[in-house]
Amino acid sequence: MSALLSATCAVPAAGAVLTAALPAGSSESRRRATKAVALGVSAVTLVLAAVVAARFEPHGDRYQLTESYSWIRSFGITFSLGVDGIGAVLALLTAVLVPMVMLASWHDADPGPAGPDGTFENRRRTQAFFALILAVEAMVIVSFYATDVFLFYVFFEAMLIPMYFLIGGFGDRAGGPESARQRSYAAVKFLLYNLLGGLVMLAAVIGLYVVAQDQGFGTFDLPTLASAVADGKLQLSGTAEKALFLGFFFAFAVKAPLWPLHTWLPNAMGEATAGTAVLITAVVDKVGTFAMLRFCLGLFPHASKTFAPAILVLALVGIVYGALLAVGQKDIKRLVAYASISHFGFIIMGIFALTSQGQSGATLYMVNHGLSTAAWMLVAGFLISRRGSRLIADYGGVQKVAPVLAGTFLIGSLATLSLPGLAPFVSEFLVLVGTFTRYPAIGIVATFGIVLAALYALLLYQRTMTGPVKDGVRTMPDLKARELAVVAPLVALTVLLGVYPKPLTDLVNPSVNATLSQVHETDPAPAHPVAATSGGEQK
Amino acid sequence: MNSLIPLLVAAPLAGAALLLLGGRALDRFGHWLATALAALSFGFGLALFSDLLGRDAEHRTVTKHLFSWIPVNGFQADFTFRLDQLSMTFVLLITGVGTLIHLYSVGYMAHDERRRRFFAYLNLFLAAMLLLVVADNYLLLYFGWEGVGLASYLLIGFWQHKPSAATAAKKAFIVNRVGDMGLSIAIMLMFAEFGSFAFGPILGSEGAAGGAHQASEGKLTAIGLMLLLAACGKSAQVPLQSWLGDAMEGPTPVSALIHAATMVTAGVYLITRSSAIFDLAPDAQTAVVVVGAVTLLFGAIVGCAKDDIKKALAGSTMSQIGYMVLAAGLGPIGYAFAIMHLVTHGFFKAGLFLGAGSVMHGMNDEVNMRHYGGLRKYMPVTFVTFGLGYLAIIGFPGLSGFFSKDKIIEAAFAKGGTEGWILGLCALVGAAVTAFYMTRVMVLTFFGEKRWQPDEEGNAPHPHESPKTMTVPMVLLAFGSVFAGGLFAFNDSFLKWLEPVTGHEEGNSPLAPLTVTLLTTACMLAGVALAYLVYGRSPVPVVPPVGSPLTRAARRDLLQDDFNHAVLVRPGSALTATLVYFDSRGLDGFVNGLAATIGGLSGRLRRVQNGFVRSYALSMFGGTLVLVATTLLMRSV
Amino acid sequence: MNPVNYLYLAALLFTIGAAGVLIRRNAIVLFMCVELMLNASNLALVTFSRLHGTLDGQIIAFFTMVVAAAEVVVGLAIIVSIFRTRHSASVDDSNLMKL
Amino acid sequence: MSAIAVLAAAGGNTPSIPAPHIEYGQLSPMLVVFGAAVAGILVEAFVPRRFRHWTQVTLALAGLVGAFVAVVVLAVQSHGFTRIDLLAMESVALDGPALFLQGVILLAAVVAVLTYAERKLEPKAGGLPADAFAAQAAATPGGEQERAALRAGFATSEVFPLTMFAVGGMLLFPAANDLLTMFVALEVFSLPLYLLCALARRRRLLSQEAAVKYFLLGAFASAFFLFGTALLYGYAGSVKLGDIGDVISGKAMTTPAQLSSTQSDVLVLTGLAMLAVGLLFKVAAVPFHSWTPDVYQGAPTPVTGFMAAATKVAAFGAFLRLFYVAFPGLRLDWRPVMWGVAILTMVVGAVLAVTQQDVKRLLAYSSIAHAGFILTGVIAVNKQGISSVLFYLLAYSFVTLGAFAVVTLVRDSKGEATHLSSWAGLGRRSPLVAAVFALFLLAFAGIPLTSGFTGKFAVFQAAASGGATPLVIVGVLSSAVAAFFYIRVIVLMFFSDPQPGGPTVAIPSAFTATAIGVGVVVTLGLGLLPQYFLDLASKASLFVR
Repeated sequence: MSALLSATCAVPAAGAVLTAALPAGSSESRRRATKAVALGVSAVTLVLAAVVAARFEPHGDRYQLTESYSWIRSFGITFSLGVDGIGAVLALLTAVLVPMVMLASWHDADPGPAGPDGTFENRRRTQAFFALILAVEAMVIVSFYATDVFLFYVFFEAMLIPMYFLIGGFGDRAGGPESARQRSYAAVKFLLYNLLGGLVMLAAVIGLYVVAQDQGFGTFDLPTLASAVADGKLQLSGTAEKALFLGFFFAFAVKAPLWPLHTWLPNAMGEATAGTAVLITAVVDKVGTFAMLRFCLGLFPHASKTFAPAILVLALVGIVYGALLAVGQKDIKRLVAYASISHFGFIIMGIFALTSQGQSGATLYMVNHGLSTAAWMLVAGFLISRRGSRLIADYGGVQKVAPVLAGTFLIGSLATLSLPGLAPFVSEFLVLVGTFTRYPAIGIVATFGIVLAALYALLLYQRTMTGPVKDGVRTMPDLKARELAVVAPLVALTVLLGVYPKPLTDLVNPSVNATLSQVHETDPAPAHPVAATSGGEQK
Repeated sequence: MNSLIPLLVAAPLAGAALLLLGGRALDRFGHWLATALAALSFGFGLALFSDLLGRDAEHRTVTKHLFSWIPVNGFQADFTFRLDQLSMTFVLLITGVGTLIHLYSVGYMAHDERRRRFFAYLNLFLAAMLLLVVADNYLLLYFGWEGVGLASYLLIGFWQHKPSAATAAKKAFIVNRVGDMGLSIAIMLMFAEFGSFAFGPILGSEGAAGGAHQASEGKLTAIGLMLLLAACGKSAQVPLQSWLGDAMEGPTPVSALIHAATMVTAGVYLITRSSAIFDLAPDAQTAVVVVGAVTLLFGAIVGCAKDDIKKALAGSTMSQIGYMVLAAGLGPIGYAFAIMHLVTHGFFKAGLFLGAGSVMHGMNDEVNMRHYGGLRKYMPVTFVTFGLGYLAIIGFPGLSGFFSKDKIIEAAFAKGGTEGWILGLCALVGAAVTAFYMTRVMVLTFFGEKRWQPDEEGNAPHPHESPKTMTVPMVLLAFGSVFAGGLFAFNDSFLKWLEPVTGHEEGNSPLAPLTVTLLTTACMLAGVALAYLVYGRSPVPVVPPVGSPLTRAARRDLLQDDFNHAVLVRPGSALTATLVYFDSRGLDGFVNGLAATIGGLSGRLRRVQNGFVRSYALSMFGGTLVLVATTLLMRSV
Repeated sequence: MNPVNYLYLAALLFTIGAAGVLIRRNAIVLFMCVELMLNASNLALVTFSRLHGTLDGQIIAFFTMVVAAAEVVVGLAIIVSIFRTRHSASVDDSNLMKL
Repeated sequence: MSAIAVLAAAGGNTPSIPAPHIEYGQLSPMLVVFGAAVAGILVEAFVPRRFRHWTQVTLALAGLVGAFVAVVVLAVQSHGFTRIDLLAMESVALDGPALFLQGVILLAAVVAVLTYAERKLEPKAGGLPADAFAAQAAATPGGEQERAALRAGFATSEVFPLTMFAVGGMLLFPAANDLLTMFVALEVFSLPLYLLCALARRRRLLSQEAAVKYFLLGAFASAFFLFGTALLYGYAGSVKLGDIGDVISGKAMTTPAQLSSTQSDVLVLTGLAMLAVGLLFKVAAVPFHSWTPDVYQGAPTPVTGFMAAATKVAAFGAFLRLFYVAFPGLRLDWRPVMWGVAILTMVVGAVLAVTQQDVKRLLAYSSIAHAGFILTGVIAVNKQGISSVLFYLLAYSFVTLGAFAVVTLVRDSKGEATHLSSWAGLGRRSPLVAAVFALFLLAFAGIPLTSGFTGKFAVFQAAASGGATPLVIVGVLSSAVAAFFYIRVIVLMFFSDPQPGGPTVAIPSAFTATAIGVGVVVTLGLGLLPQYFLDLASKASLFVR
């Protein structure tokens, strides 16, 4: 039993404690030390996560590198970890993004001016910020690795707290008291929405345990439960299964977020720092969609099938709705948020289309959306930090003064509208095809999303970057080395995974097929299959 | 030899990457590098061409598998290239004309500080277009397809500081996106139907029938229509034509590239490439010819009314592409001629645009033809080359346009039945109108009195001939526009070349070929004469006359934008506004309302806690009574 | 006479006491009403002791008296101290804390 | 007539009254505590004033720790687990729940006494350090006498013996095996609490008002309890819980002949209801909760903490015993009613807390809501129900103590600054204290990895397996509402700007620091590694009959 997974979770956790414990103080050197430590820890985590992904044998068992420690015997709860392809990939994504986020928000947590009554706003500000980020990373990674329903639930819930403090405690300082009010409103909204979801899920978790216990499965071990469900040893009555499914799904749908439970996201992403916003949309929210794949489908196959059409419709609404609202936004970050809502619609649609293309697409989508939105949002953050305003109207002609910034931003926009050659295209097309093969009508309507995506992405670019140079933009400096160091890898990855996603698909496909077989689903067969000439017969 | 195919794409792509990432260092010679790489790609093209010619006609399809792109169970998208006669033709056209345009741009963009980036985009454009035509499956084609869209976006909006340019670029991309939607739906349909979207299996290759034959006609029609939608987007066919005119915001070489070598030809390529599907779906074909015919006239009419030389040429492009689409819609009788016209058109339209560019170059970027006049004295080379291009496009006997267009009109009649008559007449009328507006352009620009005045700053333009880098390409293209047609037509060499891919049938034309030719020529001459009467004899007013309603409408591109605005834009923005309101008031309002309700409830319940010990006691007492009562009740029930 | 009637009497007394607690203002009186309730309970206990023919009830009654006495001590202490503060024994006067 | 016969019979064999047999060893926890309490009184009488404080503190702590040791020893001798038996003429039960809860009460008391002993927060009075209690309770607030008392640096060190008496009563309460003992225990721990409420050093008026309210309502409630006792005695002819249970389940038939069966039904059910009233009052369940906010607010904060923690533990212990030993047979009758009470308690507690402006009142309402959560566990009449409630009480009491201990630290010129507005920006001024308080609030809210979550999971899980799914749903929803106001406080502390001239956080002595520390450790410990205590609780979850 290798301790690789637990190590991967433990390193950031320990790092969080360490960072928090570092000596406080507003002196530059102290702060730099803190940041260095945090960054180092996240780097180590990245290495570990990469090792995990590398050690994972796609065609081996469903869950690998498994570990299990007794935790709360009374409730059959164990601290057991294990990865499948999906979990490995997503954990890796998290580990990749966190260092970027840290670099990007290097100065976001430097202590600001003294407060009204001379008190410095919390001299541990910097320590707190980076410690919280690491805490989030640790919790997210645990929930990607957890193979115990309860363990997952615990961290799924617990990660709200650090996120909550990140959102509420560290916004762009430009705003003043008003924006502070907005920010805490956003933080509370975030927490309450997700807490409600979590509590409903808690009821479902308890229900699951009780039902399973009555049938002699007093455990939360996912593989056990899933297989028991699969081969009918664990019989859930129709209504019970539906209720439990909804309980789980509700929580995930709030987190994901799925229309119409999305309204917390724009506030949260709008008010938080760009880094935090990325953390929310690119990392934390992925736990929700990931959980749909692993838990909803794994534990409640029949209910999943029953509700799939309804969920697809919601997802579809989300795609169009999010895109349309993105078009209508005046605030850059809120625009990105609504774009994400639209994208989450795609992800959820891919999951519940119950086809291998759909689900592989959805999984890739989680990764690609993470990368591309990170790039987009972070550059937007750099832009905003330069001008001190989130309003699109305050910008114009940036490409003239800061071409590199504009260029990277354009690439981000193109990735968002999923241009072929960039990673998001691969996943989006897979999702569309996967949906289409089972629900043609829904697939077609969803395709409208690509037009709307082009609309909001390019509108934003046009309004901010092109045209005559606005006052307040004239003296805008171009990207600094640090900022380039953040964006360049993301862009590179986006391009690479757009042209050669095979490594990912190889990791993901087997797990997806396993998931599908849990739901007793197979891809719909083509009407008139032809010999696919993949591999290209040479002449 | 196959391994050269990827290099076709790789060369310009590498150029683009180098120039974009290379930074200032490359400013000095970047443009030459780009041109060289384009030329290199052309060289590869020639090499491959000779290789193909070396093979016997039946085995001229070569594929090259690079790597598996998106493999998910049944869904297998590969990076596989395919070169056959059709794609070969395009490769040569794209790289050849493309190289010339690069060369031209060296001079044209000499004074633009962002020249390096411009050339990077040009290379990107070539790379994307090449990928489009050498792809072996529809998804890879889609890759190139959108790449073209991107490159056009970048180039049309190259002068981003001009809001109009930025808008035009965005418009082009988004309108194209609508088309792309069609393409992706088509691909999904194919995957759902055949479990594949590679050319070989579906369309069949080298005589072997593809899966298309098994599919139901309904499915094929659907696929065909979706492909047509895609084609409309890229080739600026009605109803997705609106972007083309605005695309003139880009630098002139870009217009040349878009209109002659790349972009707009993609639609025709797609339809011809998918011939196997269209042949089995007559309804789809009808749709295609209708679109072609309508656009043909639409573009021609618009071309007549424009005073902006580039816009006038844009209108002509639209209508010429209309010819090609029409031909492609005619099925096996038309495909070859569609492509043939496409190639010839590539030559003369490029020439015309470069000529126009050269004129603008000499006229301080003045585009209004009413401010030109009598330029033939000032820029002879431009005049000659432009003139040859003009003769070619109006189909003057002996020049390229003549052969290709004539064939198309013939084929249109050959469609047979009333349909054939209608199409044929449309084509004829189109020929006449083409002659009219092109003559108009010619006359307004090069003949008559000089009408240019000083601009706001008071510095009058000093018309002068353009530098060698610009004139040489024009000359070369002029040769093309003169001889290409004849070359192709010479004992149907071009037809034979393409036949293995597109197949060919002789239609049964109600009119003898000669009759058609005569009719065509007559129409052409009529058009020329009319134009001369209107513009050649009397001096041209600098301020355009009000003109007939039709003219006014045509000046506004036959109200296409007004239409889109009324039907799409305004309702759309209204919808978004409503949704934004709904999101904050509706959904959020509901949640906040819930919170408020709880708060209010709490506030009301608090009053019970009034601080009086006796009322507390009362609540206890009441509670006790209820408790006792209910307990007793539970027993009795 | 049927001893059950004593139970009804006890219930009646208890109710009177409770009612007194609810309607009287003076803390002392209010407290005496509580005592009344306790004594009602005592009566009931004794009666039941009679009905059952066991002594427990009566013993409990004694305990109750002791407890009541203790309560008086504490209660009066509190009431007196608050009376000295407010110069009033009305429980309605002391409602600083509410809502 | 017959009664006289009975008396005669009793008198007949008076010479030989058997001396009751008392198991002093197994009663030692209570005996130690009561002994310490009595000794405390003597200290008041004989020890010079300046030594009293320390003497009392030492004595109290010694007594409590001693008692706890006794409990542990008993447990180690596997009393209460395998050897459960009845003591002191079957009036006291020594079984798992009793022992477990006694342990919890004692620990809670230790922590509480630590907060009592705090003397660094209040400014010195008369040159002597002052604690949180009135200099001279009898003195009129603001009167000359009080000023004199302050100058003289008097201190009410009686609080320690009083508390010890209360603790003794609390130890007895959950262990009481007959209604009489239960009633006596109830009074024994209530009366000292009434007094303690009146002893706040600051805000004397509020303190006295709290006392009078608590006293009158408490007496009122205990009257109901007593009448219920009487009725059950009438029904079963005995006040021993076991006997009552037997009669109900029909094992024994001793209902007096004079009563018809319907009458006896009325007796038992009314009696049950009235006993319930007495206990629901103590656990602060709606609609018997109205005293809670006022008393919690008015009482000296250390006392509030003690009450909130220990009283609930004791009361729920008795509640469990009563309903699991005496009334399991009447499950069908009382369960629906208790459902109603539980739902009402959870919802009203949560909803009312939303608009509170005073920290102590806020915590009061939250304690009401928590009473509701615990009730859901009680209602699941099964083993899990017992163990989950035991665990919940353990977890809850320490969070509460910690929270109130923190409240004592946030002070301005007028003493503790309990109004929420003055807590704004606390996280900026003193992050550590704010963070600790946030931790306690999160535990209240039941966020995973805190003890609150484990407890909540336990009771809900028990309720669900007891077939009370609707209760779980309501519980979950009201937890969501509850979360709202806990979070409100956190927002206030961390995300809003401190007001100028707002309160400062006083640096406490080791006592309070320890108290808070213990609270934190237990909160996290029971959240991260609860297994041991869960085992303990489930091992202890067997009642003697």
